[in-house]
Amino acid sequence: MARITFKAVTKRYAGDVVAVRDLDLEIFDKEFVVLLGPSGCGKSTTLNMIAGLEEVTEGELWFDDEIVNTLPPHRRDVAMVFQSYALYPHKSVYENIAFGLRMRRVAAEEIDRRVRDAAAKLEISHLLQRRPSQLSGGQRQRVALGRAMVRQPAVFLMDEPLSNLDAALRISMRAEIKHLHTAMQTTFVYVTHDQAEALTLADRIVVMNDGVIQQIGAPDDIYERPRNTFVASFLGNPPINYLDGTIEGADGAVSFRRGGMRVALPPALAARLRGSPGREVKLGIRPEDVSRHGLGAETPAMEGIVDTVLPVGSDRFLGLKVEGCDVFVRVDKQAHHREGEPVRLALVPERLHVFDKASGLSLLADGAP
Amino acid sequence: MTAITSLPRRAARFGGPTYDERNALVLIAPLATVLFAVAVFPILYSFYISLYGLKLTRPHRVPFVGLENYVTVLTDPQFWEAVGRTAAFSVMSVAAVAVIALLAALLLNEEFPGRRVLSAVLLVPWAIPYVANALMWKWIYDSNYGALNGLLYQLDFINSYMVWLGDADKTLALIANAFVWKEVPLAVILLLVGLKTIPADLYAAAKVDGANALQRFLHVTLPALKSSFALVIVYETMMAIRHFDLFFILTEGGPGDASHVVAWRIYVETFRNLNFGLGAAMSYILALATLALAYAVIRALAQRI
Amino acid sequence: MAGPSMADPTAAARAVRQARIRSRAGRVGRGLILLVASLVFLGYTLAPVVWLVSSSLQNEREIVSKPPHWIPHEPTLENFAAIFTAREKTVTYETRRAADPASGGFIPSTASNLLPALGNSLIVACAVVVLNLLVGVPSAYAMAKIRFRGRSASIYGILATRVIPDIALVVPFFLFIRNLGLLDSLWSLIITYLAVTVPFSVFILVSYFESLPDELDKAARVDGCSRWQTMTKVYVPLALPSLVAVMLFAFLASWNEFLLALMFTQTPKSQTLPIIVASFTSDFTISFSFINAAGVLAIVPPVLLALIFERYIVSGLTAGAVKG
Amino acid sequence: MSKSSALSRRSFLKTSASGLVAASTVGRAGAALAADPIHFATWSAAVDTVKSHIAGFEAKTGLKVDYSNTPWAQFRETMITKFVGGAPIDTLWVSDSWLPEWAEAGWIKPVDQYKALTAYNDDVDKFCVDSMSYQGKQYGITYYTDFMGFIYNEDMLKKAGLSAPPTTWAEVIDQAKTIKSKGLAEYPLLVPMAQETWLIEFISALVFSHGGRLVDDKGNAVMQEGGAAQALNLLVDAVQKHKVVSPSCVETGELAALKSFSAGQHAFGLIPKYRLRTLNDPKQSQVAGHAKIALMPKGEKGSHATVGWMRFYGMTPRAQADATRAANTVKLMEWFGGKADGEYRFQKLLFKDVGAGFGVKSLFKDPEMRAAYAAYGDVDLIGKQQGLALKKDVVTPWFGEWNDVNGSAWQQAILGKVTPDQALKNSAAKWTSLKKQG
Repeated sequence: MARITFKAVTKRYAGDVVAVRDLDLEIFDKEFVVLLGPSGCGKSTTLNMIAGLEEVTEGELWFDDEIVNTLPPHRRDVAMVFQSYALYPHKSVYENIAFGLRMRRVAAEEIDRRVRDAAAKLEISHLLQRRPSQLSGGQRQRVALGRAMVRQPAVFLMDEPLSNLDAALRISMRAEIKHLHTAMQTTFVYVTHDQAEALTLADRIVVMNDGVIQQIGAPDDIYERPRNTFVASFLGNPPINYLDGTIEGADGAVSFRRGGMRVALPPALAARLRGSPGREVKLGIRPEDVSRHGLGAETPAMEGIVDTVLPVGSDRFLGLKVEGCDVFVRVDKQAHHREGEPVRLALVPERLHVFDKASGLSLLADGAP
Repeated sequence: MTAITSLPRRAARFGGPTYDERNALVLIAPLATVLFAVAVFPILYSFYISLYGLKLTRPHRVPFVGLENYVTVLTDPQFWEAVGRTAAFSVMSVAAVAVIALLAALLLNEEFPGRRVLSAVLLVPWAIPYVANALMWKWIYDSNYGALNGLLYQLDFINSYMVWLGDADKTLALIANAFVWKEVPLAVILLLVGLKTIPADLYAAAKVDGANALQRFLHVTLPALKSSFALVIVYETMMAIRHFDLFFILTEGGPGDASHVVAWRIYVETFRNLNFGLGAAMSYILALATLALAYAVIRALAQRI
Repeated sequence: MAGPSMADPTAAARAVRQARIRSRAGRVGRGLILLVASLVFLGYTLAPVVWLVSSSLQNEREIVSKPPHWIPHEPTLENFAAIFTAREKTVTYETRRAADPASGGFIPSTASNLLPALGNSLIVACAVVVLNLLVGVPSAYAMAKIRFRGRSASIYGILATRVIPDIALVVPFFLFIRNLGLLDSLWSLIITYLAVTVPFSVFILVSYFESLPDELDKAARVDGCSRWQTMTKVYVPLALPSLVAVMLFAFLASWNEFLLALMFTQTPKSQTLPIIVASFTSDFTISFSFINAAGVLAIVPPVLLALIFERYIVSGLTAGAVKG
Repeated sequence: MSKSSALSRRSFLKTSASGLVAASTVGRAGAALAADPIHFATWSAAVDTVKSHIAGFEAKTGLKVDYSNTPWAQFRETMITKFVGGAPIDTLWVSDSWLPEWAEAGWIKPVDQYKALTAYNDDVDKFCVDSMSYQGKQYGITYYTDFMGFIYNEDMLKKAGLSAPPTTWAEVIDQAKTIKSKGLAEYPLLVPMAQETWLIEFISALVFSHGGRLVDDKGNAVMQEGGAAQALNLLVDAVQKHKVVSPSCVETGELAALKSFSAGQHAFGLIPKYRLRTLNDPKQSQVAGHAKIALMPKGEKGSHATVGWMRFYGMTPRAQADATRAANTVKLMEWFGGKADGEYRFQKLLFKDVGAGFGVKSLFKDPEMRAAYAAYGDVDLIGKQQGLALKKDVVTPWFGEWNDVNGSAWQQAILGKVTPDQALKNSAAKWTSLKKQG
């Protein structure tokens, strides 16, 4: 029911600290957008600006066809779930959930209906008369969700809502939130620093760093085609490996070279880099994008010495020394490598990432240099 | 849709008040008004008065004297004697308050039956008005029928009734005692607030490390209490320097000028001699000295903490 | 050391027994220290007040005994009766008391001012408490939870006004109050006491509000509260201990204030209890026991209040007790 | 700062200062309604006597009187705060000590135009009229007049084997030492030296009896030499060397002194003469019948001189600002200070109740009064001593300010904190500097 548009929005605090710089972003109606980034990247500030909790310093913020730059939060149709849940300690669970409706002068019967409805959905009906201090973390989380749900807002904002939960609960709550979005049919903006949450929940992810959007896109898109080394590093666990090297353009074939290692680049990349031999680049290899199989003379491959072996049940992680660099890869558990042993692994050419060494920008992305 | 191109009036401006700032302004306005009218303005007005030879017994001649009033005050040996007495009174009082309050706070921080009663009793001196405190001690110190003489006599510490407040050597200390008795409770409360914030883990850790009670006190309690202690020292010093009520009721600056402190001097100069100009100058000097002292103490403590 | 005793069961038992004796001795020692300390503390704090109360219950003859009667031999409530029944009555040539008040044992005619003064003190203190909340709570909330330029400067500025001694402000206060035509009116006291107490109230409240999580503020505003509603519906209920502490401090400060009242009030119409009581202390014609009774009257209300709200004082000053 | 702005600011300040004094009088001038009572302020003396006489006034005139009293110790300060703050006062008791100060400040106004009041001048001692006149104008009508007496406890002297009271200060010390050595009193001599309004009268009595002056006829300080210096030295020795005066004298005021003398703790005392009445009242005193008055002892080069004082009914500008109010106030002042129903009723009541001396000459011949006097005092001796009473010589506009300094100087000398010489020099220096400021 609401489209949110940022037009060249900048948020500056006293002392000229810039929290968000020149932000352009359009969040579509009923979309689930996740703002992802490390702490201090400006994602919470962005969320707070949508809520009206912080004011836009420069630029315009639109809700549908209305500029809301100076509209205070209580005049915006938004609901929000906080990391600490921010339940009112002096009110019962029932009153916590009902509070937003009371403030908006919803009729008493309607409030009661909605509160009980939400409580039933969240399976907290038996807790309605308790105080927040008598609840477990997970229960508080549900109350916080309920408080936002009953509002039936145009925009549903969540600020790291799962960070205070333990790992198991976090994963089950992800699914619930996903369901909630489907059920509520409203715009969700979700802030997190956890890439797994982002990848699971989002229709689109907005990766931010230092107050600037790094990339916007669907989860797969972002994972597969990171626009720069920051995005590439931030998503993926364990993180992507980088090898610094140069481009060689002999005999029509274009390849990456580092010391004794040479990797032929796939046609798409080769086409772009043909004209710039000697260019300094970073080769990005995700841990899972190697294989012990399919090794041929023509397939790009990587050779190294096994440094560490970490079995993790389903897979096996290997720490390698490749041309003086540490590289971390995932292999199937049938691989029985021993430390100190040389190993040769096939690389999947179309899954290789090449970044400009100086700017960190992907050489695959649109408009890349 | 035409609105899209028209920039909102305030959107691109940085420097004007934001919505929150306007809210803050409204919320703070009553306080600001009160403080300006009844604190800031009088402070400035006081300085203005101090530049004139305003004497109410001579209402038709009010010469502008510039800083002469300040020179008069600062070159008056009696003023400096009063400063000395104020300093002596303050040091005595603050030291005593600090020591007694620390002991009492440590006692009340223990768990034992009757602790609640003690902490309630503690509030009695704090709650009573200074005037009642003064008349109580005046009666206790009374050289003819007072409790102090009675008690010491019955305990055979003295052979005959003694003069207390009338003895110039004892006056200041006796007034300080009355002051300390009343000020200790608040200091205890401030210290207790500090003690409550020390995590129990710290004591447990110190115990595991083999620290005995005294060591635990020296290495855990005292360092953690530092900021509360600083607050007590600063606050009590302020209170002692400005204290007036006890001097007014117990001695009126006497005997001789044994308890003629700066606050009393300002009162006499202003309301007995009606030298408003001179009194204002003296007040200003006291205020600036107090501010400087507070600033210095806070700075010194801030650097150490 | 643990090794051999563990190997030898009797030695181990002995060690355990010794440890128990030691700890029991320690406990007894601790108890003894606490008991003695408590008694000393109790004596130091209460003895002067008990003596004041005791002498207020003695008659003029008894109170001049040497050595003093610690406990009244013939306790009497005549002083209190005098306070509560005192009223102006017409004195004629026939009914006049010919003796000079100077001979002492005298209950002053101004005794009839005590009850009105008690009323004045109550009115002033209550008004100051209410105004403290009205003025202090919004500004403390703003300073704690709203980001605005000059925020920390304003907190220091407010505190700085209290560093300046009252005695230094009396002259300008006096002229200010006089120019407003408020001398000898309760308003003069209410306004100045407000200015004197509110910085401290704001200071306590700001630290308390700051200790309450910011996210509550955000949650409330997203839930539809304006700033004012956030303050009244969320922070005020949560800051209750701190509010009680502030009210108590403001009440006591106003009830107890002397210097400004001495300057601004001139007639029983506006004089507060400390002023009337102080006027007795320098009047040697008045019975000592009566003065002490007036003193008792002045200490009962504040002491009662302090005892009733005792538990809020420390908790109100200890910020950060609430978790969202 | 430009000259004109400085001037206008100065005049602003001046206005506010004089406003302080006059605001209420001008501001409230027109508001004098018939229902508005006459505001009458006194110190807390003879309270019942005053009340009864007010009741008589109200009954007779139908006017209302708003009567308030303040302890003598705080009276001057309280009144000054009220003057400055514009509290309603129409007539009040004034001490001769304050006349120049209050008249200069405009807090009290001359009454020369009210013939009802000045008509009594011929009936009272010249001392009284002089004492309430300043710069040729008269400021009121007499309340009472009295002098500092040398009172002794005859009983104690007899027990000590002393047949007659001392006539010189040296004898006082000797006799006191005898009494002390016999254990009859720990501190036989009582000299109240507390910092209070009476202090100047005690000091003046000591100084005058030593033949000294505090200030000479030209108004220059002579308090550091001659009789004044001898007086302080005598007192200091009495406290420190002979120990016949308690060191606690510095916290003993006139009332405390009265109480301890009436409790029989002293042989000699400097006490206002009118207290003889109370001291000899068995209901109020344990030495009733034994308290006698002697002539003030002489110093080395002195006489039997003592200090006299008078208190009067003053009239405020507020009372004079409105004709009706002025007329009513004058009626009340006359009712108290002059004749009521054709007789000096209040003077008589006052004398009977508390013994206060009257300024009305004819009352000395009134048989009723003579009889009352004779009951506890030697009327002739009292008359003789009254004739030797001198006016205070320090009464100036700056008296109040100097008085504080002088009082603590004497106290410090008594306590041995400074030498008597130094104390008197300090006091004289203060006088000189205040006189220069004018």
